Amino acid sequence: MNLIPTTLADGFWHWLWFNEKAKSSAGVATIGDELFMYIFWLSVVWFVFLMGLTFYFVVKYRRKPGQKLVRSPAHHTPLEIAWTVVPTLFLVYIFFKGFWGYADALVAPANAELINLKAQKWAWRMTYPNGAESPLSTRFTYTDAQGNQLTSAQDAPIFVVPAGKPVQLRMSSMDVIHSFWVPDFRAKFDIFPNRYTAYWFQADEVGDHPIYCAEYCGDLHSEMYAILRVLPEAEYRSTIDGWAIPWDQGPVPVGKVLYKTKGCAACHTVDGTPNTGPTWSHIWGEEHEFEGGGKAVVDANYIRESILVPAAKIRKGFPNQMVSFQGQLNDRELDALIAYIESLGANPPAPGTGHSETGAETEPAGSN
Amino acid sequence: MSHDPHTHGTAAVALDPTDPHGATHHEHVIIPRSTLMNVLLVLLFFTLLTVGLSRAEVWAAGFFGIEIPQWVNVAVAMSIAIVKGLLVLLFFMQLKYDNKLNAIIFANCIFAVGLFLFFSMTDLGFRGVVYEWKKGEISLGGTGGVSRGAGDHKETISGNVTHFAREKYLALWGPEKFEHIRASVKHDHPHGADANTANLSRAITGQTGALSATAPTHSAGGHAPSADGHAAPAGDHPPEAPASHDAPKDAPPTGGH
Amino acid sequence: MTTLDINHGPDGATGRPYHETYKPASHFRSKDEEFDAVKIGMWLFLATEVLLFAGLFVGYAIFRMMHPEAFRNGSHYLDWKWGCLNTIVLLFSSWTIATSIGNAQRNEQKKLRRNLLITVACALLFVGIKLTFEYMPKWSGWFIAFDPALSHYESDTSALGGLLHHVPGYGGKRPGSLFDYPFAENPYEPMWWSIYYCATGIHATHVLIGVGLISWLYIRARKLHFGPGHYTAVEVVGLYWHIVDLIWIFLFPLLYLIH
Amino acid sequence: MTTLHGEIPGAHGHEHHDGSYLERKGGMVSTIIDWATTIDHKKIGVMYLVAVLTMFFIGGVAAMLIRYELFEPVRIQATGDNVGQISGTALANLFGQKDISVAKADNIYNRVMTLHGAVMVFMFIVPGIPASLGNFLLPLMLGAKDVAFPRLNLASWYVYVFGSIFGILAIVMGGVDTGWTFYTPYSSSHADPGHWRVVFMILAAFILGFSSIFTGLNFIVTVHKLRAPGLGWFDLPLFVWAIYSTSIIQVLATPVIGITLLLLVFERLFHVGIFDPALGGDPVLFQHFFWFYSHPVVYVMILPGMGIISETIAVHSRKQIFGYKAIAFSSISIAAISFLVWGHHLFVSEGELVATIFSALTFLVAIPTAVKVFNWIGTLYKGSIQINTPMLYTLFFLFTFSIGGLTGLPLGALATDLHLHDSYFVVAHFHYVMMGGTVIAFLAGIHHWWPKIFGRMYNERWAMIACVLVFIGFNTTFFTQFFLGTRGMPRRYASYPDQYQLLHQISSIGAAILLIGFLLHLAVFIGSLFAGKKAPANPWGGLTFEWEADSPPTTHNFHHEPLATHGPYAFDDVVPPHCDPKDYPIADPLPAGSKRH
Repeated sequence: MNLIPTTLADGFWHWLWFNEKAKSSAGVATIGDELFMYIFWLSVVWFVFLMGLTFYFVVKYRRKPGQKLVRSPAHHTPLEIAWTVVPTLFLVYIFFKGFWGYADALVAPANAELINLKAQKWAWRMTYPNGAESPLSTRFTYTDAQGNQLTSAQDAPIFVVPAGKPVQLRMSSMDVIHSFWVPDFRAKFDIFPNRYTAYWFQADEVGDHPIYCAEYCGDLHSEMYAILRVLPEAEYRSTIDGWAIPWDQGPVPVGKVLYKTKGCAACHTVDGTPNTGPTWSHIWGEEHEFEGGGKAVVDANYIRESILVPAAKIRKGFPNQMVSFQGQLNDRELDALIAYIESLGANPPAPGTGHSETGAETEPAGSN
Repeated sequence: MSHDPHTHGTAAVALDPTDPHGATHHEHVIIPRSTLMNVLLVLLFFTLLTVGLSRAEVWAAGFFGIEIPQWVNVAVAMSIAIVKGLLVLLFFMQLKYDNKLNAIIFANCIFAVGLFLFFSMTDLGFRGVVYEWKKGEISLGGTGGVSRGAGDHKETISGNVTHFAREKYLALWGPEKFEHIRASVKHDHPHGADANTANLSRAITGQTGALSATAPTHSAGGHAPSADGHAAPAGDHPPEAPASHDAPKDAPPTGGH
Repeated sequence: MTTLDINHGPDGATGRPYHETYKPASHFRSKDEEFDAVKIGMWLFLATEVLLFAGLFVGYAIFRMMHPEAFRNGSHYLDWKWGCLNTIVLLFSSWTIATSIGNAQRNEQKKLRRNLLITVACALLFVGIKLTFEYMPKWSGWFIAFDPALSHYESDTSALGGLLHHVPGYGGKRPGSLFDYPFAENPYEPMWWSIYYCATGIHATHVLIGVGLISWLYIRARKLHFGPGHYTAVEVVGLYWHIVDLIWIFLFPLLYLIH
Repeated sequence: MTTLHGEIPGAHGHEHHDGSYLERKGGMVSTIIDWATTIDHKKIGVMYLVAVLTMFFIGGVAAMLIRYELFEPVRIQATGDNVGQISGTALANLFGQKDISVAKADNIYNRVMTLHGAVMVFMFIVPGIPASLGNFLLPLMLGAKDVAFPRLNLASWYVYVFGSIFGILAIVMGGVDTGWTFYTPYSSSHADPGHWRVVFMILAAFILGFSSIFTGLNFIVTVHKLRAPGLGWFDLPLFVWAIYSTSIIQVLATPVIGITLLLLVFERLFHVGIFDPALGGDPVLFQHFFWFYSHPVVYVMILPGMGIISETIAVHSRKQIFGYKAIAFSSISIAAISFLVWGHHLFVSEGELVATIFSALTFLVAIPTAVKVFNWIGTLYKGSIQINTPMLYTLFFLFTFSIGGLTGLPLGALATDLHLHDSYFVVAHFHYVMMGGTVIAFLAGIHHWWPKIFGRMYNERWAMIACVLVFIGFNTTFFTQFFLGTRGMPRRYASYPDQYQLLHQISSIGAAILLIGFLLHLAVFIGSLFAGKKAPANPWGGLTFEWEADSPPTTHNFHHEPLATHGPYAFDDVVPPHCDPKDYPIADPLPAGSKRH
């Protein structure tokens, strides 16, 4: 059903507003774009008519000195009824069309691929049906006028989804409200810490689509990017199978995977640079001082507590930004992460490990 | 406080200068003492009635095991409160005798309260229209600990605060003393709080249980379900196993369900 | 109450009391018009009061709907006898202040003063009961020695020469993260206490403001400011006091009676 | 034309023969004390005008800082001389914060963004027109000597200043990064934990609410009780209708934000958990509480603007307003419907059922709004239209407000809103309504009543040049943001991907033009105060009561209590007070026996 001629709904005018066509074939995208262009042209017609009339009146009836006023009716009931009823009819239509697209956005087709999405300050995590999570990430790169390479400030995770198949996301947050928005799919829904919300789309073409957080969530709100990569379904399957957690290889490789997939990498480095949180490199056995006094040696218990109750011991110089991972990680996963941190080297570093070349630790090596 | 309506020879329109828009004010009413006293007596009667009905219900439930649906309870108590409120408004606050405008103002305000209540409740009460699981709540304590107190008394709460308090006193008193104090505080409670503890709780539907039932359960790692992934509807049973209650109930499907 | 009595007439200049010589503010056409205007203004203010409490009622309704068992448990922790007594106290004070308007209209100065004093006393009694018999034990576990409920429990320590007794395991029924009661049966019970303390606390604050206003009326009544010619302040403070009562008429069953 | 308004002998025994309200009473100190303790609605109105324009300046500086930051996105150098260095952090550099992390740089932007929102909404645009122009004009238009409760009026100003000081204190203490909407749980548990400034900012909004309630309550009673003899409800100027509707909203909606913010303060200080999901509360409940106030308050912002336009368009085209009753009732119905539509701010967070209901109700509010626009344009028909600054701003309003209204349609429709929600499209839409509507109407009103308020004319030529600059600057700044939004730029972003840079830069350039326009206006106003021509009592030929008073009015407003003998817009039949019939020729008398409209 075309509301308006294709020439007005597509081509230049569509490019002007949206740059690209919607990349999802879900109803909210198709109906939404169609409705938007319809409202746009409706508005243009009204606006041009009203402003034209205004301009005409202002020119025609401009004040001439000494000219007597001309009487004209101060109201005109049929006219007033007409300009109340006619817009109402348009509005009723717009409402129903909008509701139609919305209703479509609410209910995913039964064969949808179900993926869990978690948002936290300031990272995204998708958990695939097989339990795998994406280890991929990238930075957007740009070239400035001087030819220098620039990058975006944070690593953006890359998530894969199958092409030509509806995908439903079950979304929840670990801290504050976020909002999942893929402009190419023309829809967003908020993500809450106390309940699940849903989102579905169907991307038919292979390609990359940026994900933004649309609900203000703090410092790095504007850096909370991710990329949604649409792959052919077979490739999607083999990719997520390849990401499955390597439980059979012992705790350290598992910990390394979890480090990337559970969002640790957003705040903690493994190369010695301090980030939002302290680095993990060569902290094993180190003595940490805490905000408000007290110190402790980094061991399995300390790490475990810091993951589950981050607010309990806050390391000096790193104001607490971390959320609790209680319920997000089970015991095996915690053990794997602890083993991984231990594998990153003890403090003081054993000679020849080569992990501390940046030397950016807040405390001098060998302070204890 | 009446006025002599007098006309003005000079002005073209006959206007009462003290009330140019006509009769917006009224005679000052002196409400008879007997009326006020009767209203007070009726109000006291309704207070005792609503308390009596409430007691009767508790008694009926405890003695005969008659469970009156909660909406009846709410409807009765609220109807009595509305009658009492109307009496206060009409007589004590003199709306019955007063400028109608005041009644209109108050009616509008009640209407606004109604809108507020209606739409907020419609939203929070109808979250599960499309998917049942959208209605459920993910566990409390999900955002990583709140601190309270200062200095030596500083405590960081992880998980649900009720379980935190229970754990704290269990550790402080030891299980024996804990049970003793519990019995002394709760058993002799003047209201018989434990009358039918078994029916106090209602599973909050649509939690992780429902989620994992519909989510594919294929687990690549094949690791065994762990204790902290156990989905425990809040308060379904007394928290003998605190560990299961501390666990937030929104572990992702991979978490071993 | 800055709006009242714009024009303080020549108090006692002619030896006559203020209420007889009272003149309205110059922008009003008559005393009646001023009286009407002040009353409309007061009703508008009462509307804002009702809408302020509406937030608490909506919060109550929604959390009760979402966690009925927590609210049911919470309601059991309250003693309906204290609630009922406080309701009666407030209703009675509402009656005394309603009567005091009639006293002013009939120029019964002595009765007017007496009724105002009784109203203040009732208001203080209300807050006193709330603080000593309801808030204090629930918040901290400390009972006052003559609290009848104390006989049900085993106290472990006393303070202030036996005036206060502490019952272990009774206190800690506090809102939100302050919750420290070990025997909660539902994880949402702190939410009940949040609603309870916010609603009754804000209501009690209004009662205390009422104490201030009615005391002000009493002081003015002693100076013979009110009588048949002028009693606007008694009327509007009375309205305020009734709305405080009205809010309690709804809070009482919601908090104490619905199981 | 004194013959057209009679007087009632005996209603007020004495005549006031006092001077202008602006007359200085003695030296500097006693003048200041006189102003600080005044209960004259005109002085309070002027004090409010100064206060809100100061806040507009502070909020405007923040807006400029926002556009300055967004000229360039935040990036990290990967090659070249300064590997690892952050570029595009204009604000951080401006505040002397070098070599900081991206998080810290973004944080500065977030604080400036919150500052802009909170100051503009709570301290400028909500009190803006009603408290300044409304306070000054409402009693004059009613033919009254003052508002019903003059001391409450003064109290409201002090409460406003007190609340604003709290807000400024929060800013001085380091600012707040919650966004002006204070959404939980971010505001309650995550923003600056342990710091008092967030509490101060919340308290500021809470206290400002009282000021708003006092003003609204006062105006309602004033309109009911203090109308001049003969002035019936349908003889009221439409500005009065608008202010009256506004006041209803202020009284009925503001207490809800009061309790919301109070609970939010409890939430922050004691973690009571009503809005914090960590303790079992619900963050969407906070949004319901917040928008129950904040949506109606949108109409507190725009309705007085509509009232001003109804006045200026009638006076400057010397035309009976078209469809007086339709405009009056549309004000009231907008006030009523405004309580039914708050849920459209929650389309992406609330349940499906209410979202649908709210979407349907949202379209209702479009109808009275559209009716008003048609009526204004209808008023121009066969008028005698004079182009001066107030009229230019009125036409400017019709232009931008229509765009603002029409772009509300895709936001009210559910399917399109899912894409546009929380994007720059929303930012552009509400700036077209709030700024293109309210601020522009405010400017129209200030110019229209400037001679009445200060007794001086302003420089018409320079004011019109400034108006054109504001028009160009405004549309350049905000029209681009519609495209940013539809193309996927989320709001409240300190940085952005490259594809949005061109549009952001155009927008920032527009903001600079806008700034020049406003500064020019400021210069024109200051020039008028010090060197302006003395204003006649009725420079535009208005018929409402305020034009019968002197310019500036005397302390007691009128020499005699005015009596309404003609409608507020009876230009066809009445020569305006203090005006020469040669300059303001009326229409030929109606043939005998014919009925006036």
